[in-house]
Amino acid sequence: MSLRDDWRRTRAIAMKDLTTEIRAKAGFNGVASLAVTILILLGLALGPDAAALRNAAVGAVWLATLFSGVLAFNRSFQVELESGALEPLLLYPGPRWPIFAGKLLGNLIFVGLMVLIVMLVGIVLFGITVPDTWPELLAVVALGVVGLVVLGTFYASMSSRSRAREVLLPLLLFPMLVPVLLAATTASKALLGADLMHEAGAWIRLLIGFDTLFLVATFLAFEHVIEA
Amino acid sequence: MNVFEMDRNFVIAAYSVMWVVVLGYLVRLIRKGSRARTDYDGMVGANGGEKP
Amino acid sequence: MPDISSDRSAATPPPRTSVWLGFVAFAAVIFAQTFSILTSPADRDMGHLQKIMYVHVPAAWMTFLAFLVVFVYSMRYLWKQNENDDLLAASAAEVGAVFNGLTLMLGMIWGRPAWGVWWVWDARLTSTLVLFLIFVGYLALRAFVDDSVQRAKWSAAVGAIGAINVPIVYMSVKWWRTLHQPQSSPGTLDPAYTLGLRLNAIALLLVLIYFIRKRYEIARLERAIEDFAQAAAMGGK
Amino acid sequence: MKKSWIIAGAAIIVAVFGWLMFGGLQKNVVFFLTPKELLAKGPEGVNVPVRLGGQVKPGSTKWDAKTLDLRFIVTDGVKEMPVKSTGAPPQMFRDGMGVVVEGKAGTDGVFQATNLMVKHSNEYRAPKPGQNAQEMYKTLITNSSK
Repeated sequence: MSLRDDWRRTRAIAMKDLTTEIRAKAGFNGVASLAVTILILLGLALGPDAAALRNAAVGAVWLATLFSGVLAFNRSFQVELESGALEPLLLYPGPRWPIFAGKLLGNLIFVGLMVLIVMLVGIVLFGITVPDTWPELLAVVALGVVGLVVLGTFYASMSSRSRAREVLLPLLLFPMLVPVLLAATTASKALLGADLMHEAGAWIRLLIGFDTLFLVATFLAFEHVIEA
Repeated sequence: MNVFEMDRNFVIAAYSVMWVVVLGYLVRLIRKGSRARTDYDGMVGANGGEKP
Repeated sequence: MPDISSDRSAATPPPRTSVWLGFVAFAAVIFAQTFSILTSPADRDMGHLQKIMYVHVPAAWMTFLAFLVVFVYSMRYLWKQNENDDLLAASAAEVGAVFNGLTLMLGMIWGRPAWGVWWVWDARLTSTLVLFLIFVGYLALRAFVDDSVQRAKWSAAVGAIGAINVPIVYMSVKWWRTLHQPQSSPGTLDPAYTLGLRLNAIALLLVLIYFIRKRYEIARLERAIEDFAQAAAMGGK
Repeated sequence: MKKSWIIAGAAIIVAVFGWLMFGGLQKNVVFFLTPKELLAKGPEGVNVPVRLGGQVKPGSTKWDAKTLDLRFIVTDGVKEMPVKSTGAPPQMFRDGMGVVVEGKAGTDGVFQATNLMVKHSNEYRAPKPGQNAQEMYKTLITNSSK
């Protein structure tokens, strides 16, 4: 088995997931609508005070992403289980990590697009002025999404096959995402404001470290998890 | 109430909480343990003392 | 289908936890607490409140120790696939969650008079709370998965990855908000308090060991009972 | 999975861990600005949420128990900044104590605190002979409410 074959399998799985998604569309539309709805509800719950809303905007956007992301992760494995496609995938000789990589890639694109929509809606609804530092802001969002998707996909590979998967995934995932949530929200807030404390850089490095660490750890652990 | 008398109540509360939690868990473990041991001994007995 | 091979845990009878260990552990706690309460003078800033330290700080240490046990035995399970390691990790997780809850409650009781609030979003408190939530997730996973091999492999992965995250959670929360005093060490602690703290830590360590062993014994018994039931079901046909 | 992969993965994990924990990441993180640093920002530092840290300048504490209005001066030894806060001071609040306040510097130069935190040092000491912690706290309250 060469790396090239592994990559081909990775791409095939990701493409398959995305094609099904594009054909059906209902899944993505549903999850993205939910994210926007959560955002609107948070806006309503936090009150009409414009200044308070601006302060809460970053947190609201990340929470909406987190809650709707959970649905996306469980879906990506559930589709496989319902159609009985996981067994043949596992029978295929060679390493198992391309399955994980493929799912990861598919979820990354799925959640990435969703976050873009949520962010745009957030900017409009919460009256955010886009700062000059928007490339850094995008980098923070991208790194945060990678962290979310890596752990989300990994835990969903277990929770989607257990009883009570709707409860189990957030229970496992959310505590693990505390560093991502803190880093992403604090860095975004700093970049949207004046960043007087110069903290955004440190948070971005923390995000890079977190993403690398869990990318490697989940790839190593996936072999054990998927076989069982 | 003086601040330091209040402190004493907090110390008493802390130690009480500690003992309630630790003893509560101990009781749970002992009860669960004796039940499991009885079941296990019963099953070993039913199997003619043979372990699976 | 769980595989029932001859080298399964049930092949050796479940261990018996010594009752004496329990007696010694609890006697040690009573002795250490009495000793430290009677000998320690009131702190210059905190007055009698300092006495909460004798239970709060060792409880926090035991929480982290229990999590370390979960991590080590989870890794060992992934490496050797010995079911006993899984059961031991699970036992340590449950006992760790108890100590973790205790640490949080005691911290709040300390925080109210010392800081004026029950809860602050400070690094130590918040990361201890997150650690508790990771424990809860681990135990929930075990409760929701029925197949024993699946449960063992999955919870080992969750335990190992959860433990990797704990220092990062701590670091991130520390950057985010810092208020809790730095770690107490013998250097910053008045000698009048050091001995009491050490005695209490040793006593609570004995309790921790007793609890984990007792919980492990129960887990082994339950596994053996399961195996009996399975063997009976198969033999009956 | 090949053994070499596991070893490589473990090596990466350890390396990233080392970088995160000991790689000097911490040095770039500022927990709070001192009055000197905040004042040096000029108008940029006004009306922006920041954390201000320093010592309570001895003798500067004024507390009105009725309106719960607490005023004191935070100093870093070079510059100082008046702080206005509401609510009773935490028990360990006293002259010379390290504090961190969250809030915004107003245009009038007074720092409006939304959150007051006492930085307790990691030292636990028995009171010196003749010193009574209880009395010390009482004196602080009575003095400052005058």
